[in-house]
Amino acid sequence: MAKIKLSERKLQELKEVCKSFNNDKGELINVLHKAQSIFGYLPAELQEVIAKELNVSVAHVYGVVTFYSFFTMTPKGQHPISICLGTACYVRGAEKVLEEFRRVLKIQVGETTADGKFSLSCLRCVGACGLAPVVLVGEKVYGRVSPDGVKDIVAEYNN
Amino acid sequence: MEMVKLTIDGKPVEVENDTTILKAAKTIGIDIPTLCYFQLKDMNIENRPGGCRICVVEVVGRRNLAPACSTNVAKDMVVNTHSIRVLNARRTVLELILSDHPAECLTCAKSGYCELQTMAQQLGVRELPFQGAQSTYRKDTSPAIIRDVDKCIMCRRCEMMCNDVQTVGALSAVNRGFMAVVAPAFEMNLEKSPCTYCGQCVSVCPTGALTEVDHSRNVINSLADPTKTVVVQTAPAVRAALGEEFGLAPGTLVTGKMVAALRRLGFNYVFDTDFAADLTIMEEGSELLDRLTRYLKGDQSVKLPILTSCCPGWVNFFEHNFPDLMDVPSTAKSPQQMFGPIAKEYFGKKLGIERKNMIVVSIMPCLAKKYECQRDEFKVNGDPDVNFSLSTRELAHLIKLANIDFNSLPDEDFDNPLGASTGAAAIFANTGGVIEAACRTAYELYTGKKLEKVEFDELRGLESIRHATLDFNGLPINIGIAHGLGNARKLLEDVRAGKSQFHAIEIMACPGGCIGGGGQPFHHGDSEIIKQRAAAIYREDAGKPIRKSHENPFIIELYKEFLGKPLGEKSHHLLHTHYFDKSAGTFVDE
Amino acid sequence: MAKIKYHMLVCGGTSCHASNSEDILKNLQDLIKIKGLDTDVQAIKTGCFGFCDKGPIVKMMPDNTFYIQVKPEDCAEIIEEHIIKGKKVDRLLYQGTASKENLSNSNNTGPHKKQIRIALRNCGVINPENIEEYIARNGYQALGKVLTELTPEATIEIMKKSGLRGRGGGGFPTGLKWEITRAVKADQKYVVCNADEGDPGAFMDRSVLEGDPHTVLEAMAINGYCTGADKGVIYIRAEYPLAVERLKIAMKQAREYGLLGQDILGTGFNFDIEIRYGAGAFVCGEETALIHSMEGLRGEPTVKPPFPSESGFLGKPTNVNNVETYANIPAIINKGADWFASIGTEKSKGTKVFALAGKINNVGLIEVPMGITLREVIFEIGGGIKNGRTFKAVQTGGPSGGMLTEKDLDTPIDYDNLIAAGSMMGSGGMIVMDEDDCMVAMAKFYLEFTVEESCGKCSPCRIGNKRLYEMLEKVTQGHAVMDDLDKLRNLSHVIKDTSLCGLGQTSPNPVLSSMDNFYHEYLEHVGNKKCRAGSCKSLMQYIINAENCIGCTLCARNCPVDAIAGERKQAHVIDQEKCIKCGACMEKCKFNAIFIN
Amino acid sequence: MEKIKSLADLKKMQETLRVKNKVGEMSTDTDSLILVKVAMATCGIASGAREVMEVFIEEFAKRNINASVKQTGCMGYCYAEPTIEITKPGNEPITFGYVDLKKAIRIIDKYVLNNELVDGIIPVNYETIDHK
Repeated sequence: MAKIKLSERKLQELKEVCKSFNNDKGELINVLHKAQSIFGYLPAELQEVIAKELNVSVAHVYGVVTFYSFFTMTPKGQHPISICLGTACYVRGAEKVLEEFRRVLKIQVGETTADGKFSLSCLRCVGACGLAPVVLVGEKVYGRVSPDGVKDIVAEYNN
Repeated sequence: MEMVKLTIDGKPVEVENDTTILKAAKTIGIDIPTLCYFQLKDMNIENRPGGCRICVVEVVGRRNLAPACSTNVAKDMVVNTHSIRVLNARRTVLELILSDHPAECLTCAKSGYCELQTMAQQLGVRELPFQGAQSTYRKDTSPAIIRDVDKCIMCRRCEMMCNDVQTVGALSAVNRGFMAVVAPAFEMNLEKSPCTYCGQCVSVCPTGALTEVDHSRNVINSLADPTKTVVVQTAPAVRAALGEEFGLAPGTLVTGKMVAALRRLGFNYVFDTDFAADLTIMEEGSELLDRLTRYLKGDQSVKLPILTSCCPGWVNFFEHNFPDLMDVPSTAKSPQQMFGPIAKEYFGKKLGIERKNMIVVSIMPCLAKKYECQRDEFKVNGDPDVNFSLSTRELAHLIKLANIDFNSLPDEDFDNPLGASTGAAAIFANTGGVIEAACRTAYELYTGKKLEKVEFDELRGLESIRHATLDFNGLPINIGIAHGLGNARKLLEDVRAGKSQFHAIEIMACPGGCIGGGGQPFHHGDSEIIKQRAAAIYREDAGKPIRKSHENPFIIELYKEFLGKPLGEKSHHLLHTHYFDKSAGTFVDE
Repeated sequence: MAKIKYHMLVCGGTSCHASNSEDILKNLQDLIKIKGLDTDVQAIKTGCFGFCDKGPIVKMMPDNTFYIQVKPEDCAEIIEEHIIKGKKVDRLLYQGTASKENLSNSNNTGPHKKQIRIALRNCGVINPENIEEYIARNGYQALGKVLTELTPEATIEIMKKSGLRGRGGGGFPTGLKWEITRAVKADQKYVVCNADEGDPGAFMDRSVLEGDPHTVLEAMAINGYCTGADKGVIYIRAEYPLAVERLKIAMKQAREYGLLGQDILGTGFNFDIEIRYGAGAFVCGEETALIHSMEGLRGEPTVKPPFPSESGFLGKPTNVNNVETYANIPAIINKGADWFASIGTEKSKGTKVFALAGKINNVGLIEVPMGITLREVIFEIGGGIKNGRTFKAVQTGGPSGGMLTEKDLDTPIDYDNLIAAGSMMGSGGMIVMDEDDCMVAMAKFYLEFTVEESCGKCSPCRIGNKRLYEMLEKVTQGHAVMDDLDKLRNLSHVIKDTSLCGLGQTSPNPVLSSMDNFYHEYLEHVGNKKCRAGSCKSLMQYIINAENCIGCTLCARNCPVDAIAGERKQAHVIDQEKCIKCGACMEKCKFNAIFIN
Repeated sequence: MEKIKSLADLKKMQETLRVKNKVGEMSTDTDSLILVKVAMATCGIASGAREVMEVFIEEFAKRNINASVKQTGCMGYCYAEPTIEITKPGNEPITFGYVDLKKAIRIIDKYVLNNELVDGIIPVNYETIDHK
């Protein structure tokens, strides 16, 4: 692992966050949420800082980070694409949509395209089952997506 | 406490109501098998995650099976520990565990000592019905410990030891589900973690997931090299436990047989770390007295309490966690590391053996010693003062390898001069022993009086943190003792906060002291074994003609002939060390 | 302003459509035009009324007359009598409970509605971001009532009498749970709202939080009063940003109005709430795992006892209830235990919210009284199966539940009946499947979920579910042997019997219930290497019909794995060993020569 | 905001609000305004409810229609999102499904202004407990 340099300004922001939680180790998950929203992901260097701020072991922080699927240690693409694989979406063909995304973007789930534009992930139910199958690009929800519609969605962000 | 009556396997039993089914069953001779469950009674150590599900039993009226290790008894409970349903479930669960475990028993370092292997045998597993993916991970070899966590069964004992008992925080459960495993942060190497190499994780691991780095092959090679003079030193705790490896009762002292075996293995000189322990007392005891006298005279620059520094796990711990207190511990090297330069610079020179032609091997109850002897500050032009450190277990293995029938060996004596020792050195193996040895000497040197009774009973025992006030001729000396790093942390935090009342503190990283070290024969959670070893050590002390370090004639001779005086220039150079701030340690390469 | 006087609403739901509602609409529209009524009367198609067994339905507005089982030929009579003469057509009227004589005059607005909204009473009604709308709808009156008029014991008594059971899935009596927590003595207690709705295909709790956040806050305060806690924590999925946002607004407003905080309503009762976030771990729906997660730890469950009521959040007695459970509580306090207990079945009182999804027409959030049948839910409220396909199964209880089939359609839904039928209530996901869904693949889908969500602490769940999944994969790929089916069943039972927490204790349910109900499908996969639903890819075969193939080589050139061989102008053949079933050949073939076996 | 000090105060406040807001109840006051509720739960927003709500606000302003537009939670008709409910003075509330921007305009033209219904009406198929 090569060391990456974390932005001083963001680090300062993170330390403020920890302080706002009284540097209480019980708030680790809240702190990780905030950290991920500041940095976009949770690189090892960042976890070391958090461990120090909350006075817990780095192993503990890493243990928590790897337990929860919401936390990620790899930077997401500029437009993170998430395909819902909840039951409602599954029975309405979400797998085929996922397959099409893999084909179009030429990446696997959990990967980011070489140009850093897109990353692909799966999630379980955003609760928009009425629109199944559902795809999220960033915060935007696309409902009733068919494999044919995949190219159009990607194209929307490719310009 | 209220008593409840229940029935287990048709037998009535009456126990206190907060008893687990497992313990209740034990009282009437029913041994429910367990795997993740682990307990060191009297030391407040218990691992009860209820995770392996091997100990499940049927409780009449309950929907599902109950884990005996973590289900309390209840009034009129009817328990069946070996119904068809239980046996099927228990075997299936074990088959599942085995289906995600490499079937490498023949070549596994833990073969013969593995609790999973024993369980498979006990439950009569004869085939592996479940095939499928196995969870595999990167192997990791650190200076002392090998992690092969493909063999991890998630019993969580190591995690409990590393965090709850030792508060080291090198290990944590990581990932989730099938890929869940215990690992350092980022699944990086232990070497990059705050691991102290105390080895307690290894000593409780039921399988071959955590084992020590084996140096016995290096030792065999050295012994076979005619150009080398191979010198061995044996730590005090080894003689009280080595016999266990050869079927002898725990607490059997095998000092003489051990010496005989080492000689048969081909070591040129069989010396004793006990000698170096006596030397440690001279240096550390003098340092204590020096600091104490200056402190009493009002010298503001003096730091008290003084902390013992014999234990390398403990040294690693404070380098990682208390770098701000680095001037508090004694600067005296550990006995292993005092022995090295004395062997090479004094004994070797005396015999005209060139440094590069002398190999010093240590036999230790400890895994941190493997790391300690590789530290750069203990090398001269790259040549370590102590070349290899073997654990008690590795020595047993070496003896077996050399076809030596250990139990029929005659008792033999250590070689001189570095084999002579006192009772004070022997008790270094037990928690409280180092400080007791130091006090025997410090008292006599400080007061100028002879001790009427050399045993300081108030310093003995297995309580996690102990303290005692000794009367040094009207001067009350407050002594603190902690074994287990979690307990040490508590004392250190008091020191950091300026609240510590102690003049001197002894710390040993392992529960029970070196007798419970990470390199000792596996006790499998039987704390009685540790108690027997401790008793044996005190017997060794009591049987010695000389019981105070400063009376060891060879030590006196050493100072006269070579070192000069304790804390002198030569001592400073050869027998004292300094510490490093490792708190900034990072997993990420620069 | 209002020009049209009469509206005729014609049900356009699938089942009404199937019985000629389209013709009815056309007839009505034609008649309106012919009679020159088109400036006053309008006939229009609507969505499903949810009374499909009484369809086709025509509803007259504004007088709310409800005509059932209308035939196209009835249209003239309706126009003539009802519109022109102002007389209702008695023979088509929905009778309901009214007597025959009074039928014309009764104000009956149609069949009794299948849904009753208690937990969802404010959803879609009030602006969730405005506390005043909640207050206008009796908001915080229940809290006011318990604080000023009732002791905690008396309130717990009401809860017990109401028969409310935990809506998170377990169905533990809520009042009893409160009583147990109340009985524990401690300097600090907590009440927790479990909003970690993780069942894939369930969104009941999200809807409540997004539509009526105050009801949860009010109920938590009541819970705090009853159990002796002055702190509440809402544990919510981070995947629900809108619900979080609305909760935060609600909490802020409640504090401003003095309905949270110190000395609530001048009664001296203090209570406040904070939010903790989940981070994507289904197992955290389990109480002990949830509590560990709130403490900043890995969300691993621990052996119970001790129960959270003795030792929960930060080691203090903690009462955990789920969102929907809370949403019922103010209504129970306001309207009384007897009222609530009058709804539902003997052992399951009140209503249940379901997220109806899958192959069903009216995907949606519904709240129905306990005791309603699956048939009513699926074929009336849900409007039947999508695209006119055949119902095959409905999955309730998410990954912990099971498949219910045709034979269970008339079983009244309640906690105990669903368990008896081999499934469970769960949190309320209800996924409808049709003949295109392979039951083995569905079981595999759920197991994949469980494998991903297992925390890894206990061996049966960590390894057992993985092995179950692998065996199911073998079945769907056609590699399994009969012996595997026995292994599958035995392993399922052992996992249920030995797992540490609810996740593992229920995870084999989809396997067992699909084996119980659709064993023939398993047999077909194993014995005949056939998937009747056509959804198991490995068992599909693309075959070239030599009759139709002209040997144009287009398919061979488009096959990504070179699995197609054949000379130009001669029939081609697909090598089944090489074929990866991508379907590219079939897509390209211009001669319909390639078919799926 | 002054804190509510007692249950009596809360009840008093409720009475005032009930009249002021006529929340969710059929309007009997023919002079009062038209109420448009837009279901704005996750599904609704994902299907474009926010944009639909904006259209209503803009159009009502542009055309000087005395109406109030507000957001509310899930109405339960996930299959027909975005959904809105319109209560015209003296009329029962009517729920419209599949409301896109075009349809929103049509609803205003037809129903709001001319009392003419448009396709996609969803009959309310549940009862909500009485709050009196």
